[in-house]
Amino acid sequence: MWFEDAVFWILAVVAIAGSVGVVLVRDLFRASLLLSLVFIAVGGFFILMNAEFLAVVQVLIYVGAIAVLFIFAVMLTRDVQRGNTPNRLQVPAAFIATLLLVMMVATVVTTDWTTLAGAGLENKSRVAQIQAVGIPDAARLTAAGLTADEVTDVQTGGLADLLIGEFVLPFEAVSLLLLAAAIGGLALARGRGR
Amino acid sequence: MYGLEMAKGLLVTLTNLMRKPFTVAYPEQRVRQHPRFRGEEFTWYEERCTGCASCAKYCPLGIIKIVTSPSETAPLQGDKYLLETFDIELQRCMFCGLCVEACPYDALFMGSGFEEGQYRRTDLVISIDRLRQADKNPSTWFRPQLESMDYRPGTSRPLGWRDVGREGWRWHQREKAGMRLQGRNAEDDA
Amino acid sequence: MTIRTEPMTVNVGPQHPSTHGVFRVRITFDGEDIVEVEPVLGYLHRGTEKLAEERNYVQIVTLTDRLDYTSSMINNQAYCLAVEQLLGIEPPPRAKYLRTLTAELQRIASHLIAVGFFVQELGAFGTPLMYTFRSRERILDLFEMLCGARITVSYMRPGGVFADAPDDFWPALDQFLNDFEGELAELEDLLLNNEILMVRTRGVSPLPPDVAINCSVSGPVLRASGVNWDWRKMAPYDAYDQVDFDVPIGSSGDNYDRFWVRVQEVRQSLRIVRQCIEQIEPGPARLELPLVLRAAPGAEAYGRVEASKGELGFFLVSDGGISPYRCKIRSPSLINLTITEHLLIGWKLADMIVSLGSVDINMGEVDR
Amino acid sequence: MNACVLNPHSILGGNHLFRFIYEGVGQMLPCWMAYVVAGAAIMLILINAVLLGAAIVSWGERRLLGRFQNRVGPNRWGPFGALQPIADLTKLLTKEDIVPYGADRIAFTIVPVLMVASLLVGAAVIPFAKDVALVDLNVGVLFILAVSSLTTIAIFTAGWASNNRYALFGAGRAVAVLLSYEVPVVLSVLGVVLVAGSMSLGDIVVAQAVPFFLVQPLAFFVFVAGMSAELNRTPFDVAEAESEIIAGYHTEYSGIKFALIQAAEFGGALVVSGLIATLFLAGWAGPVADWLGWLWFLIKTFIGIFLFVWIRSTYPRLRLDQIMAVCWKFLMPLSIINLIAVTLEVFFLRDAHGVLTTADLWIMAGINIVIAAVSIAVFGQLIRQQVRNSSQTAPASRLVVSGVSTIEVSQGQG
Repeated sequence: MWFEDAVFWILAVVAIAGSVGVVLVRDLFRASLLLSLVFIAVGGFFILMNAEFLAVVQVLIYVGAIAVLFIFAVMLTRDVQRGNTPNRLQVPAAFIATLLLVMMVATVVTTDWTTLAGAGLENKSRVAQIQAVGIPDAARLTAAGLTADEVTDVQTGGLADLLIGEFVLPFEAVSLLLLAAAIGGLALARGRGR
Repeated sequence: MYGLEMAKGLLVTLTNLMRKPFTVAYPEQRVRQHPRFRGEEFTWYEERCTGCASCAKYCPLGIIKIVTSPSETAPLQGDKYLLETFDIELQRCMFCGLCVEACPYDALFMGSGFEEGQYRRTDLVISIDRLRQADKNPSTWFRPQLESMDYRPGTSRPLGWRDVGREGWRWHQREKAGMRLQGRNAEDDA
Repeated sequence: MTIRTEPMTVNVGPQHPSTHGVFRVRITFDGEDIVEVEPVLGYLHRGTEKLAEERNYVQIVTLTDRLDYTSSMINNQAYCLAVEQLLGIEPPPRAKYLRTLTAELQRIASHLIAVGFFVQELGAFGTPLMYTFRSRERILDLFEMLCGARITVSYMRPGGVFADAPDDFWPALDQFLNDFEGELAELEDLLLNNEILMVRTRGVSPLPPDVAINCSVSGPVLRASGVNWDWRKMAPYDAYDQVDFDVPIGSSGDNYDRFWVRVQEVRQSLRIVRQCIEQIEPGPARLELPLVLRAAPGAEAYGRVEASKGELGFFLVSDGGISPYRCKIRSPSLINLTITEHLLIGWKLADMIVSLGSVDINMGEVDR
Repeated sequence: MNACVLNPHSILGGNHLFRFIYEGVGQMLPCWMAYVVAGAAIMLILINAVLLGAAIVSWGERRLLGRFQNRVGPNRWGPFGALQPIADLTKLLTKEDIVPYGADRIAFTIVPVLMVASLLVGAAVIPFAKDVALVDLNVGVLFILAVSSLTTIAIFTAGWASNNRYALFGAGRAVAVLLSYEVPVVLSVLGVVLVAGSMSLGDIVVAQAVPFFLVQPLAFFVFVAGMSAELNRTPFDVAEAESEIIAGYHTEYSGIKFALIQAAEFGGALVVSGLIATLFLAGWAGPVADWLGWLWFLIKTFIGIFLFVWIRSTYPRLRLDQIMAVCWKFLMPLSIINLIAVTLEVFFLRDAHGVLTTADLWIMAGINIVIAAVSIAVFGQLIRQQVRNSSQTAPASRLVVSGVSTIEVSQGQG
């Protein structure tokens, strides 16, 4: 649909320009503001894909919490306007970033995105159907005989199923990490003074 | 129980919500003004004033300016001076009323009004003409004789110079400080 | 491991909603904790003491109105006591009672302001302040009845009060006292045991009695620290030796105690006012004195009262002229400010405002 | 005639008004243009409704506060002073728009826009009558929370960009409060979502055969407390504590920017009251006549606003650390208790299709009210204990009859 395409391109331009801005802008504070703009744009992508739940959670967590933490951290650093001066960590940082990029590109390229064959889906569960649909644009939805509402409902449930089922180990590992971080933060905060 | 006092506080505000407001909506309504209220515009009785400038001397701020000259009847000893200027600089006045306290002949009174806002500071000087023309609604501040006649500046009628003194008005005209004004104002004698 | 932080210096005042006028404190914060305090005074300095040397003894009464403009009656009283001591005169008994009565009414009004602003600074959105001002307004009405002005009263004169109370004053006073009982009870319901107020003020900025004495603070601040010191009991002036009242004493000297002592003093002042109404007898209210007073050359006098904020004293030296050679004002607010550092350092920004409010300073008096 | 037909399953498909405009305009214009026109029309309605609502709330709050304080409140312009907001706005519009020296101009400027935008978008999903919401989003509850979390960034930006230390204090405090109170609020809303079985606000209203403030009093309590913290209202208004840090993060704002920030605050009160009405007071559902839904909704919203104003007029402010303590030691356990209780009740009471009947709701209400009373009492006692220990207060003050003319306290040490 023309309109949704237009929105997609607007969001894409905003997201990419924002990300480039995050890297290039000297002022750390503005950089983190741009970062939250990118987060919102990504949320917009999720809405385009009829994944409202993910979009909302994206905004809630990334913009409402993580970006705020970024800004908080930025506020506590010196010389916000000047940004980071070149330092020794540049080389390893570039290396890791490149590595990440390669990994992501590899993932994108190797994943089989066109799973909507239509055949055999009727016998699978709704969750499996949705997973198979992948990016549910209108044409694919009609082909699979699904409505957008159903997709979102099932997506939410499917997300939960995946988190508690298949990916329970990484999920718990992440929670453990967060717990450790929280306790570490407490220890740091309490160490001073009384 | 913890939190009970907070609930009590809520109750207090709620009862106050039901009450009639304490506010007096000023231009439409007015608070009751007490007769001793030291108002802004002064009440001055030229007939009683001798131009002695006690008020000017007693003013802590020195804002009363009095210029006098000998009157035509000056040779008569004890006659009043001719008042050329009687300016009160309201902008610096603090309404302590000491000028009224100092006036020996009850010629100067605090006024009862209080709406003297002006756009220019120079307008805040009360000149002798304004004092002459103003409505005579003296405050009863430091004037027991007005209090004993139960005078209410806001509601009672304006007072003429004969009614405001400690002594009878004839005393003022004839005997005070050897003042002799016979025949000067025939109506007053009548 | 410790996190290194950077101190931040903030100017609180002279244009700040809750520094009681033009008080300025330069505060160094570590996060929200106060590490350094430097009070800066003098924004409202009008040279009252010098002005007094240029005015005669009665004119100075109008200057005293403007020292602590929330308790001008008490300022008048202190000054008149000093002048009477200087001249060696004594006002008639009715004047003494009238002075005691008006001073206590003024104490109620002043404490109402202190309590109202104290709670306002705790963050109540004006409600307690409005309630206290509602009651204070009634007191000011009574003052207007007495002397034609509400704030700058100039009611007392050396040798008595300027005039006896008008006849309709006494019924109005009775009416006020009856109404005020209810209003005070309401206020106590709203504030005295409120949990939020307790949490905010209990144990915050305590002032030990030894520090209080060494800083020579006086008034409710001193009594909140548990020191039993009240000039109305120690050296009764005017009619205070005729009336019976208690002196509320705090225990720990924290913000709550200072607040509590004030509320209790309002109750005691009510008692005094009622006794004054019973005991007052007809008679002259002012000595017959010349308009311009003169004291003997070299005479000295120190008149002091227990003002609403502490010991207020006027030290007058005469050279035989119509105005004092020297007039020194011992203003309680200024001296109570000497505990600023002790009260503030180590506490938080939010506590700072409340502590300043609990000391109840008045810049008109601090800077004179 | 190629009339455009809106896909009924698209996001705006459930909005009759949008469809009406879209199809009407679609007769004459290309479909994409009709889409834009209809969207603009809807946005116009939304903006006007919310901003006018904010104006009315600002007037109503001032009138109410006035009456609570035994005075009149704004009464000069219009009947009962009702045109006061317009006067205020005119004044603010004609004022100079100051950007302080050293401020980050761009960041400083986007803040009011961001605040109003997040408010408007959040208001879009609230159903104010039967089937009448601008968008009936199926994740409505989360959407509002997500959008309101944008305010956090806006406030922080305001505090940082103002180049003012009071603003920075305010921003730091605001962010601490907002981030902390989001947790109990979300947890308490989770209980509502569990019982209603949907995150759509429309469905939640339908599910309230018994208003949820009875079914989940704890959640109601936590939600109101948490929301008054997120709205920066007493007793949690540390971020704008006018007696401490002047006006907090918006100290430096003036003119139209200040007007927008104020609109966002009062509009926030409106939206949150609407949310409370929807989540806990059964929204547009009323005793009679579904078509009167807007009236019930307005009445219930007013109840919410009245509650906020009442609390604001009564209580002093807590300190920041005490607010944190209230959040983590009082509201947090309460919301978790509520969540656990509701989960268990839903698990045991629901029938085979996972549906709760009205009788089930009443049973839940009975159990939960008891739980609420007990747990509030218990945790209130706990937090009181904590407060007592932290202060070094001696026994309560006493009244002493004076008359002794000596100082009873030894001097020295100073």
